[in-house]
Amino acid sequence: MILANNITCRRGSKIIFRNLDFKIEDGIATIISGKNGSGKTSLLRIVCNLLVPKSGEIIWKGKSIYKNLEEYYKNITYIADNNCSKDNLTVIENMNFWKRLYGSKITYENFMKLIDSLNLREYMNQKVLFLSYGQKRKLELTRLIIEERNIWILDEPFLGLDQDSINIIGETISDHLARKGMAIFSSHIPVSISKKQYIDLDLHESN
Amino acid sequence: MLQILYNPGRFNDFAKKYTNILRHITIYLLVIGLLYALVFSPNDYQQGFSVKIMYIHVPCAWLAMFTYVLMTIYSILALSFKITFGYIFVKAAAPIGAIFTLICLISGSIWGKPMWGTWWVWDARLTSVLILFIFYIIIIIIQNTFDDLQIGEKISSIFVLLGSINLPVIKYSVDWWNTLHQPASVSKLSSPSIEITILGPLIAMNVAMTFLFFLILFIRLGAEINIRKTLIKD
Amino acid sequence: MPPRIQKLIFIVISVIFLMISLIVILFNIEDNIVFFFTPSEIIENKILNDENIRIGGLVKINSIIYNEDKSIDFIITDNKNDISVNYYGIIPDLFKEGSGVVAEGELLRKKLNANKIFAKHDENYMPEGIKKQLIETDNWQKNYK
Amino acid sequence: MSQIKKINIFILSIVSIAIRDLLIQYRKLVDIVSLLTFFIIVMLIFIFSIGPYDEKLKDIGVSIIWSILILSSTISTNKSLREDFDDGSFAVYQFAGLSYEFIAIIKIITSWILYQLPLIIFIPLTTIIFEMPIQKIYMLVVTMLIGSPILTVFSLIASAMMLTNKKNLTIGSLIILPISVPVIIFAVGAINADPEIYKAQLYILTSILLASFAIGPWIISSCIKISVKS
Repeated sequence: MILANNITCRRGSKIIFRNLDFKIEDGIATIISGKNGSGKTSLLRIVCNLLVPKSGEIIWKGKSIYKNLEEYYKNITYIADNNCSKDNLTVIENMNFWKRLYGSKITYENFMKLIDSLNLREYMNQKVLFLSYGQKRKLELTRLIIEERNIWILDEPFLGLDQDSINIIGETISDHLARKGMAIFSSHIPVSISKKQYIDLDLHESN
Repeated sequence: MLQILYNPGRFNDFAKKYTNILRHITIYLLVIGLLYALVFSPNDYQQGFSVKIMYIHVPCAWLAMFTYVLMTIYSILALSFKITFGYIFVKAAAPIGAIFTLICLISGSIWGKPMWGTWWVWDARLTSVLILFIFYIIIIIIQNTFDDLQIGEKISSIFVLLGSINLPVIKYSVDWWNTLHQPASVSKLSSPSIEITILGPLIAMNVAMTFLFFLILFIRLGAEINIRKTLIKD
Repeated sequence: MPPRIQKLIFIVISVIFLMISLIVILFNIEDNIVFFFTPSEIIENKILNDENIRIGGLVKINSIIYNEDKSIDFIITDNKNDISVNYYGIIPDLFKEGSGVVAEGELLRKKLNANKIFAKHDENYMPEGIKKQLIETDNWQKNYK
Repeated sequence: MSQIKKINIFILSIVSIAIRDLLIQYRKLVDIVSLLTFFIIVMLIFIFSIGPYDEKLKDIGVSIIWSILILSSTISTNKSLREDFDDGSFAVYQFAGLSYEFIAIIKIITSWILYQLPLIIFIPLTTIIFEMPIQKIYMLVVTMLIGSPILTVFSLIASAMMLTNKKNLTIGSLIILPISVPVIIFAVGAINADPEIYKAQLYILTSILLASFAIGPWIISSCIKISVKS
């Protein structure tokens, strides 16, 4: 369980949101909604300590994450709004890189199943450069499975995906939650996840 | 009391109270120092009247180094203890240091032409001071490049630390290598190799210029703090 | 490996590297960047001919000869060895017998054809009046380093 | 046992970054070719600005080669850090449990292999143009082997400092050039020096190398941290 305690975020000279409290529980998806510029990305970056809030702290396993960063990092998968796959490598090379980087124990069958389920098999040896936006996004989302982490932090995961893929990712997240995992993501697109809670940043706007 | 040195608010109160007094002291000291140096001090046995360039050159050289030393200290404070005043200090001090270094280079050049017979030589002291000047300029450029103020000040402080390697090189260049530039005269406190009638005005000018430095610094620091206050109303 | 241990290893390695480099620099720095050579260095290293070299030392007393073609001859000394110099051009103010000088030019058979001379003054400053007094009281001594 | 396993995973992940970087650049060999072409063209400009038949060329050939080496290091190394920053790869490395200091070291090694090693192999061939004696060519290669990693570290420092700055790209090279001054002094000094004193200069060059390896990764990593956490 992750607790966010009284978080205030400032970008430049503007306070984006003030005194935000929320709780991310195991098995319940936390969906952040809000207008453009309401601080969805900032909030996600604060949760994974890529941005330091002006005040407040994130508490994980009863301790502030700043006191236990190494352990905390080892539980996070963060998928940003841009793709970190390299254009000049093929799909399979990118996935293999992530697998080695994270020391993942994923089996070969599971690996192939993952590729199949996202309809990426025929592009497997294609350079990422030639993939469409949706396909690149799907490739990025394979990191959820490859990295085998407990806390999923996703920034607009469904943007640019077709309905089938959205359903598949939704199911994947549901499965993850069923295994006592945590997921927090921002999205405009409704997803079929049974257990979910919303954080509406528009309600916390400053002024 | 010590908070004046790192707390922007306390410093601002302090500066408001004493800047005016500092201004008066500086003017008196400068007038006294300049009169003493230019009118009442004797000519040198070797250099004649040209020795008077020293009264500008030496204080500027000292302040060029001193400013960088202070900037280095404040950069360390800012980066390792998250003291924002350090960044403000570096931002305020860099142009002052640059100007003093420039005056030092130019006056040295004017002094060198009649004495050494050349405007400029590439000996270790002159080169390292020129590099100091370039460092100052780059620090100012870095501070003004970034859209994000906070990144700019952090990166420039890191660069200040990187450039501080140059300081011992400047200081010891005349001792390590045989340079055209003469070794330091004043720092040998036990027996300075300057006669008292020349040393006196030199020290007077040094003190006066140091006060001038602090005066400009206080004004710039106050302005910088005010800019940040209006930028971040919170 | 946790990042804390990574960092620790790293700090140790960095400090060792820094120490080694500092020691090496301090031991070697004086043999380097030289603005000029002294006459002894020239003679001991048997540099007899060099196209572009700077030699520094003191102008030997009573060695300056003003030639008819407006060039001057003088001898640079470090009190052990001498190098004679021929120079044509503007002479800096401080160029006097017994004072420091650096001459730049072509070294030919232990004779320097200088195309530039720099006067090098020492770190001593003294009012003119006092010098006169010292000379009058016979306390004036030129110290050759 | 588990400790050894952990170290194995750690080494594997570090090596995988290095291999991936090399692979990406291998697919874009044209970058390296353009670097070498830049080298030749600048050399031609130098030669014709002095005059191709001037006797001076023999003496200053080394200086020309070294200055182009520094100039080319200002244009080449920007990419590897910037690409990783722009697509958010640094966060991925961070959550894989790697500290930025090690990433900095990997980047130093890979960009040295990618951008300096080709030059070191290539440059001795170009010395034919200057008709250098074999002793000088040998010294040139030695100083380049010692000096080019320093340039790599410096250029990575500059590009790490400039990660969030996307407008004014010349500042990166402004940062590299003044701190490269000692490198060129001692490198060219060692090549041109008399046999008795060239060793001292090589020692100093080596100790600058050690110092830059000691300080460089810290500066690079702290700059990356500052840029990522914004």
